[in-house]
Amino acid sequence: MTKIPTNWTGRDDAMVEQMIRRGASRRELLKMLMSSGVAAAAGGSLLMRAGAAVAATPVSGGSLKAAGWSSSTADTLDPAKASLSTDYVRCCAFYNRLTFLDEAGQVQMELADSVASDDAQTWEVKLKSGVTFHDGKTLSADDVVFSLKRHLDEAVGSKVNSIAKQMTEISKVDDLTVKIVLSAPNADLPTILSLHHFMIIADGTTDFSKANGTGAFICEAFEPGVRSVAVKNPNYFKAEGPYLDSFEFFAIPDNNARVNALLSGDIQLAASVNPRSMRMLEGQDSVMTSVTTAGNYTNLNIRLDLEPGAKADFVEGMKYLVNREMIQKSVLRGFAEIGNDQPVSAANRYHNPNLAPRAFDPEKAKYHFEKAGLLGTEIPMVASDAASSSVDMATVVQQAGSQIGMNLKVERVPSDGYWSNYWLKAPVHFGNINPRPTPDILFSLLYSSDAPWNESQYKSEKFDSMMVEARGALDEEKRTAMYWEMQEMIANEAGTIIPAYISNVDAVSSKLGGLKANPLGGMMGYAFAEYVWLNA
Amino acid sequence: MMAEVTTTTAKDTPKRKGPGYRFNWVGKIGLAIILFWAVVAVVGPWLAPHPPGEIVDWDYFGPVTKDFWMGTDYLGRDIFSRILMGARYTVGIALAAVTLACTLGVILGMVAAVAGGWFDMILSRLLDAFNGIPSLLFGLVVVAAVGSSIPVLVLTLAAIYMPGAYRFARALAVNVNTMDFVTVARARGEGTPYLILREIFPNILGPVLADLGLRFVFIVLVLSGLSFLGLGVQPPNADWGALVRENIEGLSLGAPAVIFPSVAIASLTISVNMFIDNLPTKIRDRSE
Amino acid sequence: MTNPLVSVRDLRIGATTDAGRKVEIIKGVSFDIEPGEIVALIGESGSGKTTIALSLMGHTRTGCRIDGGNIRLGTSEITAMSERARASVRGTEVSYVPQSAAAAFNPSKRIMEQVIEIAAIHELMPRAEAEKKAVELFRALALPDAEHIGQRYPHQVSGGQLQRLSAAMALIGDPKLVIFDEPTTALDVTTQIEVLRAFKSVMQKGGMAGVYVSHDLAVVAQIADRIIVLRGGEIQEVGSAEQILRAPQHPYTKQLLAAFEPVPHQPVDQPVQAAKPTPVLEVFDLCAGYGPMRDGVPLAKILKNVNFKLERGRNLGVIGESGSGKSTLARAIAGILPAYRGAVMVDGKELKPDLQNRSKDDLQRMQMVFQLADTALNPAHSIGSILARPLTFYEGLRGKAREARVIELLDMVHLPAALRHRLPGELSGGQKQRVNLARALAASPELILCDEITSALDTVVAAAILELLKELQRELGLSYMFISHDLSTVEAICDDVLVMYKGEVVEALPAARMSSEATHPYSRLLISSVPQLDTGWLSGLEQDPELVAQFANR
Amino acid sequence: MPQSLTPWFLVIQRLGIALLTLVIVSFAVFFATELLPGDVAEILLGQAATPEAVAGLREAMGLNEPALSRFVGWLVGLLGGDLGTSYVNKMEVVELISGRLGNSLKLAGVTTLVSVPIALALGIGAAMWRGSLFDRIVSVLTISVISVPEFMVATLAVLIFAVWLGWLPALSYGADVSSLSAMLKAYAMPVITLSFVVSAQMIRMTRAAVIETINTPYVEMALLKGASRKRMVLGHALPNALGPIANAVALSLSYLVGGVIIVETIFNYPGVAKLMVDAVSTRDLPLIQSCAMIFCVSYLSLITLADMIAILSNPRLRR
Repeated sequence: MTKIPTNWTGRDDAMVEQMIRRGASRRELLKMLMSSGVAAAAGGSLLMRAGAAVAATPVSGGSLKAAGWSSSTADTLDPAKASLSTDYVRCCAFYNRLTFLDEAGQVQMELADSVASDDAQTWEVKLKSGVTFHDGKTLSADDVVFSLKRHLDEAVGSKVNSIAKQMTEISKVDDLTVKIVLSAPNADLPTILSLHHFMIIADGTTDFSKANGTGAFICEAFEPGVRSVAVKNPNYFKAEGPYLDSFEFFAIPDNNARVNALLSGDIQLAASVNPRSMRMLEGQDSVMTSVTTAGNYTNLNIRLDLEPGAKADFVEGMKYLVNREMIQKSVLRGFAEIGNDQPVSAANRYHNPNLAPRAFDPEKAKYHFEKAGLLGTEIPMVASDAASSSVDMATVVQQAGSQIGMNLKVERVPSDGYWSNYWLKAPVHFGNINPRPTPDILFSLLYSSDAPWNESQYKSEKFDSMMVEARGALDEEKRTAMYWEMQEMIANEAGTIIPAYISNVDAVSSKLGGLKANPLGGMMGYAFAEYVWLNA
Repeated sequence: MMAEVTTTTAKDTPKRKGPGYRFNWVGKIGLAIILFWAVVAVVGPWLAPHPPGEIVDWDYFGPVTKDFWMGTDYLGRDIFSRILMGARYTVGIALAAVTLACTLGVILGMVAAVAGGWFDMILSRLLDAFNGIPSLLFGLVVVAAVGSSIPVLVLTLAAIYMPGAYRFARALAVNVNTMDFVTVARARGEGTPYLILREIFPNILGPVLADLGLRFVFIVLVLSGLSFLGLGVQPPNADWGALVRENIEGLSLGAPAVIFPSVAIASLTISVNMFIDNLPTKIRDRSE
Repeated sequence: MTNPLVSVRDLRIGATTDAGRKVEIIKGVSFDIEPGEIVALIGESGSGKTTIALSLMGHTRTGCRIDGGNIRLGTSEITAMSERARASVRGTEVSYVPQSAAAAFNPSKRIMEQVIEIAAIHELMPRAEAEKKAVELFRALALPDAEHIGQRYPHQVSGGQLQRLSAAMALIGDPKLVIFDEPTTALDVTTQIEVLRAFKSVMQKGGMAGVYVSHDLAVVAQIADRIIVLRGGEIQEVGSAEQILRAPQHPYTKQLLAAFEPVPHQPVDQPVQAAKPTPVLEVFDLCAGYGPMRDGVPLAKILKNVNFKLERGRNLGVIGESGSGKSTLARAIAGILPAYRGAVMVDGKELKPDLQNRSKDDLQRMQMVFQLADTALNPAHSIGSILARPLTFYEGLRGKAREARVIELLDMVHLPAALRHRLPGELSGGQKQRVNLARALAASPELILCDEITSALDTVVAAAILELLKELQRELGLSYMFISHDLSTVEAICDDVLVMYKGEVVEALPAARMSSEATHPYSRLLISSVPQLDTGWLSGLEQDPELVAQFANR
Repeated sequence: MPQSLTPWFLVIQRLGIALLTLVIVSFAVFFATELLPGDVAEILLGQAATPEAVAGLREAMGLNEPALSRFVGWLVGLLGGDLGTSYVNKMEVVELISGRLGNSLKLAGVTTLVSVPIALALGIGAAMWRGSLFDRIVSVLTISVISVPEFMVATLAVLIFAVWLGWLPALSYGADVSSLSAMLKAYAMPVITLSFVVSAQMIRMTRAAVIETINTPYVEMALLKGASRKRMVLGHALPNALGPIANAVALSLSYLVGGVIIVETIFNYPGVAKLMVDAVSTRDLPLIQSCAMIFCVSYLSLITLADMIAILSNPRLRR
């Protein structure tokens, strides 16, 4: 468990800031924190201007206004369809999951009392008793069965349909017990159930114009693309929280406008602030920032089944050509950790720290390109604002290429339709992957031979079999070793270049207390509403 | 920006100095700035001290220094170089779009004025209907459909401004068309192409040129508005509007990265306005 | 000896031309006006007559300013006053009757509002009183329905009425001096008489002094006590009306008077190819109109069953007042406005109604010359290229041959060859009209349709154009169809005359015997309404009021 | 003028043309949307758009019907006053739009109330004292405003009034509107920004239109009657310049409904422009269509209104 140390002072705070500004790497920063007696936060999280967090006595009451970065008429209260941060925030406020991940990435029980299995294939979920929905109905196994089975129905359009497919049987045992049988052993099921999409809704719900959940807040108003207003649930089943009487959530897509709204005091939380705005926030007593490095990354994908990626030397060259330090320092303004071309970030307990990032070496890159016979050929790199920072990253790579006579052309394409038209399709393109709680989800989603999002068309039988084996392995040490090896395989063999794990920076009013980082994403893994309070 | 702009060039200067096509000093300053940017657009890439995409400074939103004359941008790239490169795109795209829009609009407008009848009616209605769609939204749809490249930009901008040019040219051409010299030519048996090119066109050229200038200004601004929506030239290059847009976070810091591109845009648009408002009346009002 | 009401001493007015040059347009003019006296300023365009008249109100048009001299009106020194002080004099001491009342009335306000505006501006009297006074003036000006005409909008009354209403507008403030700026020029002759009469009687009753600006000696003769002849911003001659008309001293005055003398037309000797008996132009039951077509008939029918015949080498005059359809006739014949019924035959060959369907040959045979020389020449082309185009178009001439022919054409209309390099804007009105003629001649036509080609020109210049037409006819054996509202012009050049009224030909007769033989009442009215160079003509004129009521366009 | 061409005939003719235009636009918008890559099912699923998932969702949403029949269905519904149901969130389009449209109209209304009187006053003033210092200052100001990108004006306004001075809220929507002063505050920023943007054009056009009528003989006549400059301009020139001024105002105002996307984005104001942008990015056809119709209707009705003002202000056309 991570705790912000009580001897944390404003001076340390300033020192951290200073270091970040000078471009200190994440690692250096952590080293410094260690040396000063601070345990590194498991999620790599850190509250800047941490003074406010010290007075950690929750205060009840008050009304919070928070702004996310995207919202549209596609906003939904249906957890299965949730796709934007806005949706997650709302779902976390109105519903509950069976399990959730804490700041350290450990599975904690929420609606479930226990999630247990002997063989990692047949699972039994025991529910807490006496939990009620907003409409007064008591939570039962039927609700859980309904909520989970929905994901298997294609007409629902669930985002986690492919993950849910492994649940071959979901059945009610008794009023408070549900049995889940998997197609193959998977020790990660408790973690999988903490995904935002697996929120529990009342049996038979089809109308999502209102939210009827068990959550800490009751939905008072919901206007898609505009805002939602929530009031405190007086019958919330948890002993602690929520502290806020009400909170309003909406999106201000323009970064600058979001920051300005925070600075002018119109909102108390501005999610996901562009690091470019940091200088605006510096020296403002009324705001502080919460930085989370959860494992979100923007990566450069080179398809191995198409030219030019079919030439191994091209892929190798590109790995040397990506100036990770410049991407981390200039593009991401230091709010990132340098990545080592594999998807499991330091926030994850299975992260392989021995795998060193590839050093920027244009000469080696040139050697490989020459060997591939591609020096001077125009090669388009497809980037888009849809994959955050990808355009700037592409510029950095393009610039490095032009120094050695490699003609890489940045092709910026519209955000709209990027995921269906370019991502996974173009020979060289950028992608953006949100943090996933387990290596298994990442691997099976992105790197197994039949992965739906196999970004570089990486195919390895050895990798596939290791994945299945690790999934069912209940021996933690063996599992870790296998995951480390698989990370190495990805870094060296796949065509996905992951230059950095991007930190999420939320800017909040200094009156806001209780905000901590979470490996599931910014804003406390989107679940901040029930944990935060407003100091007077 | 405006969905539709029917430009009535105000007659500010009843007095003209000197005979013939001479400008007053305000017009001269305007012309000088326009020419300056035109030259920069052509030779800019050779003047730029750095490639537009090169990150030259670890710092961002850097101040004006002797190495970076206009500071650095959000990535630490040299703004001076980027503005020099951007001139080519801003001036070039706006010029191409305005030329295309006006050429097409003027030709169609003249044909509609001469042909009259249902051709005129249908074309006017169609373009009117098109005018009803806000231009930025139109731009947005285009981005969504075909992405962003220079030809797409030019065509989109031209499409946005063509109906206005059409309307303007048609109104002028209708006036000229009723003049006796056109009737004389028609009575002589001349065909439509002759009427349009030889009789009408020379007499609407002056106001059309003035209109072209004003449209140019709006196109420069809409171009910057489109970059707000993500339709712009491909990185690492950027037009001035995009430079303002991508560095707008620097505004509150007073970063030169946002101020200089804004000044560049304003200097171009204001000078075009100055130039047009002070055009010798001989050119502006020849058909009146 | 009483002091004159107005005295103008050494008035100099300068202007800045479009090109920025400064020129003096009034070069030291001095004259007096006694109280109650009507003085006419007469001259051709550019003589400065309107400029002088406006300067009496302290007003100069854009680009002009008073450079020297002084103007005294009553006790006020106009030239020394501030703009605000001048405004207080305008309307009360001196007022203005504009050339075109139609343009000078604000189209969006009721007439009464505008007539009594002077009283409102200067707070002369309460509104009710002002309206009462206006109605009295309407009566005095012989306006119909004097009680209610003020409630109408300007577009709802006729031009002649509007002109009289503008006089009421000027008189409402009981000024000491009224300036009439060509107030009848835009009117038809039959209307002009009534307006002149009304002006004359109110001026006499009110005992006001007046300045009457005009280019028309015959009109001026009816109303002015004294005439000042102007040319190029200088006074040529001053004298009583009687003296100027009977015994002009200055050669320029004599020239002006000479231009008024009717020159009887000598029919051209029967042309050489008289063997061909077919008339050059023949029109049967021609009907034409404007507006959307319904059942093959346009909404607004203008021409109704016009028939006539024009023999080769002869000239046909078409006279009528505004709205008579005479210009429409020319357009229908030329095919610009396709006739919807009837036939046009040239040289015995029937032409298609629409010019698009006529052959080049048909088009070439018949050419048209328009009234306004300014708008008939493309301002963007040089004279040379304007004349060259028909040569290329009809005859395929190019290069040297074409150039030679252009020079020849210019010579035919008595213009120097060097003129071909100029733009139309640099030519005078007379020169432009000659170029227009030359362009028609370039097609080597047999027939030229002349639509009011002398109406916009000064009398002397117009006379010269008529001379030229006759000369060309003698040399080239042309036929003219000559459209005009001016009887004397038609008499001067035509063999036969058609009198048109409301789209119909009411009478056709030989030009020479028009005055004596016209039988149709409208023809008679028209003929009797033409002002004569005789100071007593208007007072002596008697017209049948019923006839006037039936036909005059008032 | 022939009897049948009365103003009513003109009005009816204009309305008919407007209706026809609407149909053309809806048709064009429909097929433009069809041409866009991706459909609502793919977009909704985003990264999760596997072929099977997309096919399933498409089937569920009824997207497999032919495009034309969907268009006709929508058009028929429209005639019956039914704008259809949003593909994306199954809500009635009417419900989605009504609130947003109200917001847009509120913003447009307040901006109109502020900008039109100011713009007309400045334009007329500049024309009245043509060539004076006032005229020149107005000219320089309008040119400057025209020359600055809108998002720049908006961002600067936020920085100055909300962040630095703290006088006004940075966001308009959802702000406290319980009292009049609070409401004025809430609307101040977008209204200031939009007023800047739309006024410049109106000022220029008004000035040009008035100057044109000042050069007519009837205004000279008023001068010769001894009228003051004020009387000449306000009493004589202005009534006749109403037509062109109304046209300029209509064009500027039509921008306020659909063209304010940048202002809506920066001030987080939920209006129809943003709704349309959302609709386009999710390919939500019924919503796109309905928004496009709204823009078109507002544009056409403003233009038609301007035409009618021109007709009514001209006694020659009015009867």
